[in-house]
Parts: sequence; C-alpha cells; structure tokens
Amino acid sequence: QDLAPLNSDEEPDRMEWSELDARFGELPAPEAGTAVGGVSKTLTNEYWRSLGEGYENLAQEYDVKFAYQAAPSEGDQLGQLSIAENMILQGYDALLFSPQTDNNLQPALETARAQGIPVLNVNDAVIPSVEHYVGNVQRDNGVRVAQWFIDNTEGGKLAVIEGQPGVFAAGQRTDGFTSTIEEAEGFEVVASVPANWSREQAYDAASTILQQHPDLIGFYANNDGMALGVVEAVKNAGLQEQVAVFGTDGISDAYASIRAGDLTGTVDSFPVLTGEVAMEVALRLVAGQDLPRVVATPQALITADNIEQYAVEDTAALRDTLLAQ
Amino acid sequence: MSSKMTDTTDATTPARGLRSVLPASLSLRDAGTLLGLVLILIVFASLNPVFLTAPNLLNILQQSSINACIALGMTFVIISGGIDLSVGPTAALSAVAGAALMAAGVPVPLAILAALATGMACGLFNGTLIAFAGLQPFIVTLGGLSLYRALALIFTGGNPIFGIPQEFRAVINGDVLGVPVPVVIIGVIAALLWVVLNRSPFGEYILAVGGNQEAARIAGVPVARTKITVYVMSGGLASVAALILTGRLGAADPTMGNLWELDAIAAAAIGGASLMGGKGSVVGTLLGAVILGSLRNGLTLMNVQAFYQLLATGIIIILAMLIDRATRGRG
Amino acid sequence: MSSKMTDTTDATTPARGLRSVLPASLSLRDAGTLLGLVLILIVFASLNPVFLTAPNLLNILQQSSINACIALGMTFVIISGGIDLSVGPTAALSAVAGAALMAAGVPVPLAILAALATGMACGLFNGTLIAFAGLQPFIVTLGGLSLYRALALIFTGGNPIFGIPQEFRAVINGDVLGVPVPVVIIGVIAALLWVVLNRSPFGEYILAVGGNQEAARIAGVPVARTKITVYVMSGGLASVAALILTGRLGAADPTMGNLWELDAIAAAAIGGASLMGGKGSVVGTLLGAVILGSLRNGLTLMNVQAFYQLLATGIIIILAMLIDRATRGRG
Amino acid sequence: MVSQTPRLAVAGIEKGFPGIKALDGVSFDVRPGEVHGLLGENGAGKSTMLNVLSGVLKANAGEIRVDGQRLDLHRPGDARAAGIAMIHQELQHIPALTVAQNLYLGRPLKAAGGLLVARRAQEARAREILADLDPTIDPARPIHELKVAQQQIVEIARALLYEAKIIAMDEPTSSLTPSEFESLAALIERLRQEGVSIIYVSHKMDEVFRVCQRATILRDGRFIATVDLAETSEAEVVSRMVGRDIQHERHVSHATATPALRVESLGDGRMIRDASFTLHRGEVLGLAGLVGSGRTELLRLVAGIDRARSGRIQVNGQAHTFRSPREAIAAGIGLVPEERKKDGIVRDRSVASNIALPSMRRFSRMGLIRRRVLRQEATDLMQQMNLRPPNVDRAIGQFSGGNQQKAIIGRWLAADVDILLFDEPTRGIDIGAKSEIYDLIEKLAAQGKAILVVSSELPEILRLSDRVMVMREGQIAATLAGAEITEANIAAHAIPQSKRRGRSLAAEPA
Ligand SMILES: Nc1ncnc2c1ncn2[C@@H]1O[C@H](COP(=O)(O)OP(=O)(O)OP(=O)(O)O)[C@@H](O)[C@H]1O
Ligand SMILES: Nc1ncnc2c1ncn2[C@@H]1O[C@H](COP(=O)(O)OP(=O)(O)OP(=O)(O)O)[C@@H](O)[C@H]1O
Ligand SMILES: [Mg+2]
Ligand SMILES: [Mg+2]
Repeated sequence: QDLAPLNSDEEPDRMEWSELDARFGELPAPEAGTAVGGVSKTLTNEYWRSLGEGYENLAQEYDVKFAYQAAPSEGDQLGQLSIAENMILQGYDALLFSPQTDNNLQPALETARAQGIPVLNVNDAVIPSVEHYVGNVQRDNGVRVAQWFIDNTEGGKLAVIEGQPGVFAAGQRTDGFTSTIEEAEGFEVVASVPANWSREQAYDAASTILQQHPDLIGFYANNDGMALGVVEAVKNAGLQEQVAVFGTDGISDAYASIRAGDLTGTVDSFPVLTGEVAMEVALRLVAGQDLPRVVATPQALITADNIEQYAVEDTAALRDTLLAQ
Repeated sequence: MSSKMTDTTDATTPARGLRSVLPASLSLRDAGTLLGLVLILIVFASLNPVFLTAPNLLNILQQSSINACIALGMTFVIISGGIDLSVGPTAALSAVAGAALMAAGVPVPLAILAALATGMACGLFNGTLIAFAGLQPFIVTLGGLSLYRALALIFTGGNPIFGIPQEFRAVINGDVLGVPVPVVIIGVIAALLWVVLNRSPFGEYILAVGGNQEAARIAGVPVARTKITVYVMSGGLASVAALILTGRLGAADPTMGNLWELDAIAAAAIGGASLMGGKGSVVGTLLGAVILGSLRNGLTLMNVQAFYQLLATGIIIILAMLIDRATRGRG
Repeated sequence: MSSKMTDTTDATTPARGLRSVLPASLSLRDAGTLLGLVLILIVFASLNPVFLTAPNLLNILQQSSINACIALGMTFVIISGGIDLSVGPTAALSAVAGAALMAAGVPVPLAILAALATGMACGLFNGTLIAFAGLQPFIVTLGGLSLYRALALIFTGGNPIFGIPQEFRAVINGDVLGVPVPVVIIGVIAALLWVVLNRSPFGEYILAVGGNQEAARIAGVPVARTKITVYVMSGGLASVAALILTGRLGAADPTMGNLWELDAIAAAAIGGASLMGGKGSVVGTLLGAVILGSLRNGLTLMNVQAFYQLLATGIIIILAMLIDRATRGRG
Repeated sequence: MVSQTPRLAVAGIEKGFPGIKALDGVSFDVRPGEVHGLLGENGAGKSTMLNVLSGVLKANAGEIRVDGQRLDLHRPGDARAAGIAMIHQELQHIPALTVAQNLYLGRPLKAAGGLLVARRAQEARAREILADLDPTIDPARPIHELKVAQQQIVEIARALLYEAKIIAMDEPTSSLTPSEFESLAALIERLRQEGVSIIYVSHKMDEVFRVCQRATILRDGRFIATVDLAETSEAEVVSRMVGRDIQHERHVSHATATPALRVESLGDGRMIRDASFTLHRGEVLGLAGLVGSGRTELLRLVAGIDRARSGRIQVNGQAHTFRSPREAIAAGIGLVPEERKKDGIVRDRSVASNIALPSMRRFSRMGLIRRRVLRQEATDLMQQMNLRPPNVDRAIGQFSGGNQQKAIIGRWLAADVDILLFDEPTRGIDIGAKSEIYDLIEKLAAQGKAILVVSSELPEILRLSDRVMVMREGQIAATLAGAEITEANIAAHAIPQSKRRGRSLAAEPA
C-alpha cells in the first residue's frame, strides 16, 4: 500500500486524542507478554524523559513489558538508527519512534513493517511514510506565541532564538511564529538567530540583540532551555519589565520560572500525557483496531494567568482540564 | 661472524614464530585489536543470547559499515599526519547533491558520480589548503565542518530531499548471498585500500609523508600531491557513505553526518592509527569500527539506558587503548 | 672568528629591529593575530554602527571570556603536544557538582573548591592515562568526552540544577570599574598563565616536552608530571568557565559545554598554537578567542540567517589561518 | 696507580634490543683525570653504552661503579646526581627555547623563591661557560637560530655546567671544524687536569690519539680490548676495531671532459650569490669551506630543495628550473643530506622502503610494488655496502647512524641518478665504513657518475677530489685543480677577507 507522504499538520485522516474512548471503546486489555519498545530522540532533554514517563505509566497500568532507549546525544542520527534496528531484533509487538530527522529511522520502519510490527511515530520529526502518528503540531507552537503577542501587545520589535539549524522542530516553530506575526500589523521580527539549543549561546545571542535593539518587546525561543538563558540575559540588561520571553516544551524549570515571574510563558505540549496517549494508541494497534493515521495531542500556551490550571502532577486531572476546553 | 648470525636469529625467533602463525596480512598490532573484538564478543554473547545469532552479527556489520567507510578515509588522512574533521558535512553535501539530481530524474549512475565528485571536491579544497597554503589540517577541516554543512543547508533550505529512485534503494538495501550490500561495498573498498596502502607506491608515499615529511620530500616523494590525494580519498569515501545512507534512508538530509568524525577517529585509533602520523592499518580500522558497532549493539540489546551507554562507550574506548597498549608493548 | 661574529649579527638584525618596536610581551606572531582581529573589527564596524560601541565591546569580551578560559587551558595542553577534547563535559561535571552543593546549602567558597576539584580530577584522570599509560591524548580525552558527560547526566538525571545562591550570582554578574567580573577573572588568570608560560620553570618544561619530548626527558625534565599538570590545569580552567557560566545563567546544565573543545582549539590555533606541540602563546589565544567572539557577535548584530552564520564561521576560520600564515611567513 | 680505585668501573653490561644484542658483557674502567676513548665501528654499541651510563637506557645485566660505589640508575637524573654528564650523538635540544634555557633545562636557576626562572642569572652563567668555547653564541637567542656546530657547542657546554666527575662525549666533533676541535681539545685537557674523567667516542682516529690516553674497543657489542694509546699504533687499533686491515688507497681520477651539471650564477637571494661551476661525468668535485659558508645551501639549491632566485642549472646540456626535489631527481640529481635524521630517513619504515622512495616507478608494475624484487635488490645493495645487521626489513630508525647513511646512499644507487651530491658523507661514520664509502664514491665516478662532495674534513676532500671548490661567505672563492689542491691553499681561500685583514692587523703588533 502506498501511503501519501505524511504531513502531520494537514493529514485529513486524523482525530483528537480525546475522542479515542468515544470512538473505539475502552482500551482492550493487552495479551499477557505484550512488549513495546520506545526509541526517543535523546534523554538529555526533560521533554523526552517526560514522554517516556507517560509511556511507562500506561505500560505499568496494563502490565506491558516496556523498554525505552535513546540516542546518546541529540543529532546522533545513525546511533538512533542502530538502536531502533537492534530493538526490532528483540521482538517487540509495537514500536514508538521519535526520530532525530524525518528519515533517519526509515530503514528500521521498513524492517518493522516487513515483520508486521506496528510503528508509531511520536512527535517531532515526521517520517513521511509512517502509518501512524501521535503528536502535536510543531508549527502551532510558534503560532500560539505569535498570537499572544498580537492579543496582548501593541506591536513592536521581536526576536527569535532558533534551535539547531536544519532541525525539523526548530524550522517549523520559527516559521509558525514568524509567518503569523508578519501577517499582523505593527510587528517586526528584527532578529532570528540560531543558538543550537544551548542555554549559553541563547544568553549570548539575546544580550547581543538587546545591544542592538534596546526597545525590543519580546523573544520567542525554540525551546525552554534557551528561553531560560534568554531570561537571564534580559534580567542582566534590566529589561524584564519591557521584554516578554517565551519558550517551548513546558519543562518543569519553565513552569518554575513562570511562577517566579521571570519567563512570560511557554507552549506546553504535555509530554507525559502525550506519552500515555501514544502508548494507548500502540496498544490499540496491537489489539488490531483500525485507527486514523494521525492522533493529535494537546498543546497550550502557559502563562502566569493559567499556570495553576495546568501545573498538575496527576495526568488524569490534566486530562480533565484539557477535555473541559 | 657465525656466532653473531646465530645471535641475531635467536633473538628474532619468537617474533617470527608468532608472525608465521598469523596470515601475512595480519600484523601483530592488528592481532591485538582482533583479540579486543573477540573479548567484547564473548562478553556480550554470554550476557545476551540474541547477540551471537547470524542475523545480529550481520546487523552489526551493516551498522558498522558507514563508520567503517568514513574511518578508512580517516585512516589514510591520519597516516599522512593529518586529520579530517569535515567528513560528516562532506557526506551531507554530497548526499544532497546526489539526491537532488536523482530526484530531478538524472540517471542514477550519473547522480552517483556527481555525489562522488562533490565529496572529492570538498576533499580537494581541504587538501589544497593544507598542502599548498601549509595550514594545519585540524583547523582547515574544522572550517570545512562549518562550511560544507552550511552549503548543504543553504542548498536544501534545511529540508531533506526525498524521491530517491526505488531502483537505487533496492540495490543498496539488497544483499549478496545473504550479506547486505553496504557490507559488501565496504569489504571491496577495504580490500582495495589494503592493496593501496601495503602494495602501491602511493601507500609508501603516505607512510613516508606521515613519518617524516621533509625527508620524504627530499627523497622525491610528491608530498603535496600525496596529501591532497588522501583528503580527496577521505572526501570520496564520505560520499560513498553518504550514498549508502541515502539509499538506506530513502532521503538525503542536510544534517547527515553529525559527529561522524569522532566515531571515525575513534575507530582508526582503536585500530592502531597514530595521530602523530606514519602509522595505521586498514584491517585495524575495520576491526575498530566493528568493535564500536558491537558495543552499541550489545548495549542496546541489553537495554542499557542512554546515559549508561555513553558511560560504557567512554570506558570501552579507554580500555581498548589500554589493552592495545599492553599487547603492543610486547609486539 | 670575528667575521663570524659580524655575520651572525648581520643576519639577525632585521628581526631584532622589528622586535624592538613591539612591546616585549607581544611576539611577532601575536602581532599578526592582532592584525587579524583589527581587520575583523573594522569590517563589522563599517557594517553596523552598534558594533564598535563601548557596551558592545564589553559584551564581546564578556561573551568571549568562557571560550578564552577554556582555550587558555587548551593552549597549555597543545603546547605540551597534547589535546583535550573533554573540556566541555569536564565543565559540565564540575558545574553540576558545584551547583548541587550550592543548592544544598553548602557555603559558596566550599562549593567552588569542590567544583574546581572535580574539574581537576577529570584532568588528572586524562593526564595520568596519557603520561603513565602512554595513550594518545586525542583518544583518552575522546573517551573522557563520553565519560564525564555520562557522569554529569547520571548525577543530575539529565536535569539542570537551579537554586544557585544569589550572592554568588551577584558576584559573577557584577563588574569592576565597569568591566564585567568574568572578563576581570579571565584577565587575571591570563596574566598568571603568561608568567607561568614565559617565566617559570614549569613553562619551560611544557615547551620542552612539546618541542622534543625525548630531549626533555634526557635533560631531566619531569615529563610525566609536566603532562599531568597541563591536563589538570585544563580541567581546572574548565571548572572556572563552568562556574562563571553557572553564575551567569543561574543554572548548571549537565549538557553544558557541547562542542566547547572545537571553539577552544580554534581560538588556540588562530592564536598561533601548533597542534604538533612546542608552540603557542597566551596572548595569541586570548586574541583568538576575541576574534571568534567578535565574529559571532557581529553576525548576530547583522541578523545573518542561521545557515549563513555557519557559512561565515567556516570562511572566517580559514581566512584567519590564511592571514596568519601570510603574516607569519615573513616573521 | 695500580691500587687506585677507578673513577668509573663498568662490568658485564648487557643490553638487547628486539632482534639484536647491542651490548654483550662489556667491561672497562676509567681512571680519574683520564680521557678514555670508546672505539668501534658503526653499530658496535658505543652510543648504547653511553646511554646506559647516563641512565637513558636500562641495562639488562651488569653493574656500574663510580668511585667504587655501585650505581642504581632509574632515570636520567640519577646518573647526573652521581656526577655523570653526557653529550649525546644526536643533538638534544628544544627549538623554541633560548640557548641559556636549553643549557639549564631540567634544573633551571630559580628566582622569586623558586617560582620563576632566573633568566638573567642563567644567561650570565651561560655566557661565562660559552666564553671558553665560542664567545659568539648569544645565550639569549633561540637555539634553533644557531648553526649546527654552535648547537653542538651548546651541548658540550651543558655537560660542563653540571660540574660532573665523568663526562661522556658521543662524537662531539662530528659537526665541528678543525679549529673548533682545537678549542675542544684544549678544554678537555683543562678538565682532565682538574681531575674530570672523560669518555670520548669518535670515529676520527687522529683526534682519539690526540686527546685520549687509553681506549676501549668494542666490536658487535662485545668487549675486544682496552689499549694504552701511547703504546699502540693507529693501524693496530683500527684493525682490532674492524677485524681486518684497512688499506689507505690513493686518489684515482676517472674524470671526463663531458659536462654533466653546469651551474651558472645561482643564487638564493639570501646567502648564496653568483655560484657558477661545472661538474663533469666521472668527476669528483670537492666543496670545501668553513662551517656556515653556505655549502649546504648551495647543495640544496642544486637539488631543488630550496628554490633558486637567480641563475641557471643545466643537466646534460638541458636547462632546468627545479621547483621540487622530485624534479631534480627526475633530471638525475640525488642528495645525501647532512642531517640524516631530519632530512634523510623515515624512521619507522624499513630500509627497503627508505631505499625505494625515489624509485617507486622502477620497483612497481601495473601500479603495484614488486616487493620481492625490491627486497632482493635492496638486500644486494646493502650486502655490497656491508649493512649491519644485514636485514633490509628492519625499521631504519633501529640502525646505527653509519648504517643509516649506507641506506641513504643506497637509495640513490637504486634510483640510478647521474649526479650525486654528498653533504658530509662520512659524518659519524666509522673508519671501516668510511673507506667503504670512499671506495664506493670512486666506483661511482668510474661508472661515469658526476659527484659533488661537501666535507669539513680536509683529508677527506684531498682523498676524494679531482678538483676542489672553496666556498666563502656564500660565494665560490676558488676552484683548485691538480697540484693547487693542498690543505694550506684550501684554508687560505676559505677564510673570509675581512677576517684575514682583521687577523693581520691584530697579528702585526705581536
Ligand atoms: N632503539 C633501538 N632499537 C633497536 N635497535 C637499536 C636501538 N638503538 C640502537 N640499536 C642497535 O644497537 C646496535 C648498537 O647501536 P649504537 O647506536 O650503540 O652503535 P654505535 O656504536 O653508537 O654506532 P655509531 O658509530 O654509528 O653511532 C646497533 O646495531 C643498532 O642498530
Ligand atoms: N637551523 C638553522 N636555522 C637557521 N639558520 C640556519 C640553520 N642552519 C644553518 N643556518 C644558516 O645557514 C648558514 C649555513 O649553514 P651551515 O652551517 O649548514 O653551512 P655549511 O657551509 O653547509 O656548513 P656545514 O655543511 O659544514 O655545516 C648559516 O650561516 C646559518 O645562518
Ligand atoms: Mg653512536
Ligand atoms: Mg652544512
């Protein structure tokens, strides 16, 4: 079967995560001995550890054997491929892939397919030929922050701190932000520079940008680690009243920083919940259910205004909050 | 006189004896590396039943083939007294060049040639700056590392190129008598390179230039040409790796090849190449690449967590060098 | 005999003449690097009015200070004929060690000492393997690169450590007569290191070991101790950089220091250090770090797009080496 | 005298390298205030013996006593602490450091409570010590700026610095001129009178007989004899060294009138000016001159190693501009360099590989080296030249200097060049091998090769040359032929004009 290359943002064969139970009934109990493997991008970022936590939660609940592996470092594409291939050899019933790039896990996907093992692409880079995708819309991260500026400010100069050049998520997030903001009146993106996911480089880039544009009103950083570096640069320049700083991912440190009044906001894509949903979808696939190609997971812009709503340990409560919207 | 003769023969006997047991092409040093590999295989095999199965061993070879390809080029560069940090971006640039042509409908063989030419052009650029401008290899190729990556990203706008012809992919993903094609390709290349290093004048030139550049020059070795050639070779082999990977992945990513240089240097060094130049072996490097591949494979099979994999990699690299050192001390 | 004297004096006069014009501490080679820096400053200043303002220049110094700190340690290692690829992870490990103690309420000076001790311990480990086991520096520190990173990640579970005491942060983010504290710290360290390299017995030992290890050994230079010391210094300076960065960012990240080794080596090389050992300069390395810092700053100010920043970095590194080469050729 | 404890007693020293026994039960003793020669062919084990003495190498067996005291050597410092200093055969210095720093390397004079190096004090002391040897050496200069001979002198000065009881000198005069040897001999005499014992290694018999009282002869790592030089003839010593008699042959000319190499107004824009000469087939042309007169530079220009700025080179009537040694080799010119270790050998490669480097094309077919042919030819060549040990598969770095030199000469024989340039061909080469090399040069001339020999040893020049050119301050000052070739004549042309005037002015009042 030849599937059209997947565009997770526009795929018509999609559903919201919240409709799973309604459309397909309760998750059937998996057969004893069911095993699922997860291959993540890296564990050096809290986002991916939280995702694994979500996988693990559900795996434990349903007594499924689960192994979670990650490439030794971000950008180690071949390393991740080897890990994925090695996992296939061990005979899992389903695999959850979060690839480094759109294509680096392609051979593993093909091998798994040949062996009839369902593969689920969870978040970030999108393998075009994948049959199942669970995750949010990368571009939407940037769009939501841009929307905040449009709704809450009078316009002004903005800057973007980008992730590693050439990385899918970085490109999409930047593009979402920039194209949305440029359609609005009175905004200008005066700088958009890479800081390679590094807190330090984000700090340096932000201080330099503030030299040039002391009247800047806001930063959008492609992830929270860089956003926290930017916050420090803004504080060091004494401009925290004037400059709003946004990150992406919703890691715990970002929450803490928002609470402390430093970081203005972050786009949380709820990794734990996403992990749970992905595992659920995987188990449903193993059970033979025929699900839509894309299952969309939630995302929300977190600011001081709504932080308490989302800052819950218990994902059941979070589900309720999100479902209520 | 006669007593002296006996003396000499006596003293050399043990080394000769050992050497005569090994195939002629396997030096004592390479035997040490082989021993290291065997040790690692034994450890993993005893820990995990899947490890020593034929499919997994082929898997290991397949996974090591990209690194082996890069590391072979690196070995020649290192022997000549240089280093090539730009292999990853060189691979990326030639991958996107080849893929773009393939996707545009250019016949596959032509696109392959173009990809190879791209990689060799990168090597030529490095080599020229090193040989003629006399710049330090580390720095030139560090510059190349940024430069070629930037060119690949600019050329593609940062997006991977899809649309690799199925015929090309089928060849790369096929096998010959059960052995994956990439493994066969690397095997053939390695055999050729072994001959080049050990049997061709060019091999002598590389060893001489790396051993004592000034003496080599005075003895009439074409030093500049030799140096440039090793970088061109390294670039060309990076293209080969890039093409194999493009075939396997079905796409060419401008971010391909991240950190390849470190893996390749590690493989060459484990295999006995000296970064001071003048020393290195094709067989050793292949073994080094397989050691690193086995390590990753075994750790994944045992489901070792990423941080601990990193730990194990660090420890094994150092252990391998210590074992090597210990075995070599006697050799 | 007397004619020989005349001869000798004649030959050296031009070099001496030029040398006497420059301050004693600035070698001809360093003057070349300075020229390169001035060229870059002129180019950026003409392209962007903000570039040459006092606050931005201080900003550049501040931003270069981390790299300068690492690069100074690297310079000593390189002069001794080695290389230290593990500086980034060493920094990360000592940052998280220091930060964890601070966050746990341990007095700041004690935590600082612990961080320094951690970095120096990493250096000791590298140095011992290199000096006593006789392993290649490149490989040992490549192993260390994985090892220390893994330890930092395992220790923190991958999370950054916050809760750095405000008193510590205030010191690091403060200034002395308008000069940022990190710049002052690096200035003082550089001055000390200059004395060590150029005026102390240990400095001679480093140059000797890097210049001709066998001759140094024969002359009674404590070769092993010298080598170990440079790696310990490099580790200690990585800790200093880590502490400065922790103070500035208010957090210690176990992923800190990614690719620092390349920046540091680039700075040292631009500053005239030869990776063959025996050559290098404190002043040159500082200038090299500022060149790289100016470059990044200028490109950001001009809002050069990501891919083109990469391109410019590659080109400038190569250009800097070419200019250096051209000026040195005569020196 | 008889009951006196020897200053140094060496007994039963053994030292093996992989595949070879370099020292096999060597015993000798040295008295206080004695200059003791250590003699033997290349590879006899002289340097190895001294390296064991100075703690650089560890002996496998045997013992060393200093003033009756057993010596335990673990590191180089130990020997020095026991009062043994050594001047190494290979120059051992750090290029980036100054002369004074090199002198004091490893135990600098300290200032500021031991934190800093007392540079001034070091330089002042260095100047005092150097004053006796060569006052033109500036202790504050980086050592790499000095000429090789001066670097050698610094090496000697370093041994004096330690105020050692025993000084071992391994071919200290290999790059010194006769006049510099004279200052050294005077110095040795002074030290001897102060009670210092000296072990003197040299291949130059006249020197040995000048400065030494007794000598120990080694052959193939074994002790042969200790002889009293006052009671022994040179021929006897040599025959015990070599194990056979050496005949001193007289010079025979094979020169033709066919020019092989014609050099016109060659210059490098720095040192060499306007050098013109013609070298004929079958001719041996000597090139004499003081150290530093530019002989090496001229050879390097002709061999294409350095680029000429002006002038022409014709080989067999054809004009050439060499941009690399490779081009010069292609035109039929080969150079045996002065600094063997730096410019000659690739240490870790075998003798065969080192020999084959310029002739790769000849030794390969269809792009592959014919290893068997190469090994056979290299073995034959080296057998003729008496390589020891006779194994062309060994790394060249493991051979003694003299044997390395044979391999480098063999390289050019294998390459079959028409014109051979020898820069100090017998520096550090034993007397047996030396006469072999002389025979070889003569044989090559007889085959019609054109040969240019640079040498600082006048006897060597006289022995070999059909004609002699004398270089002075970068220019060819004279070309002598036939009866003009005398030591006095050569010396007269070699001394710079300014100096002659200076000397005559200075000499007249006295
Ligand atoms: N490091 C080494 N490894 C292996 N063999 C060595 C080494 N050093 C010396 N030899 C061998 O030991 C023997 C003695 O060498 P040594 O240098 O002592 O000779 P020598 O008498 O000083 O000769 P020369 O007059 O040429 O300097 C030689 O055969 C040489 O090849
Ligand atoms: N290592 C060096 N560094 C700088 N200059 C050097 C060096 N060696 C030689 N020179 C220069 O080259 C000139 C000639 O050197 P050299 O002493 O080799 O002359 P030569 O006539 O070949 O004498 P010989 O062959 O007897 O040593 C010297 O005057 C010196 O200035
Ligand atoms: Mg010797
Ligand atoms: Mg000379």
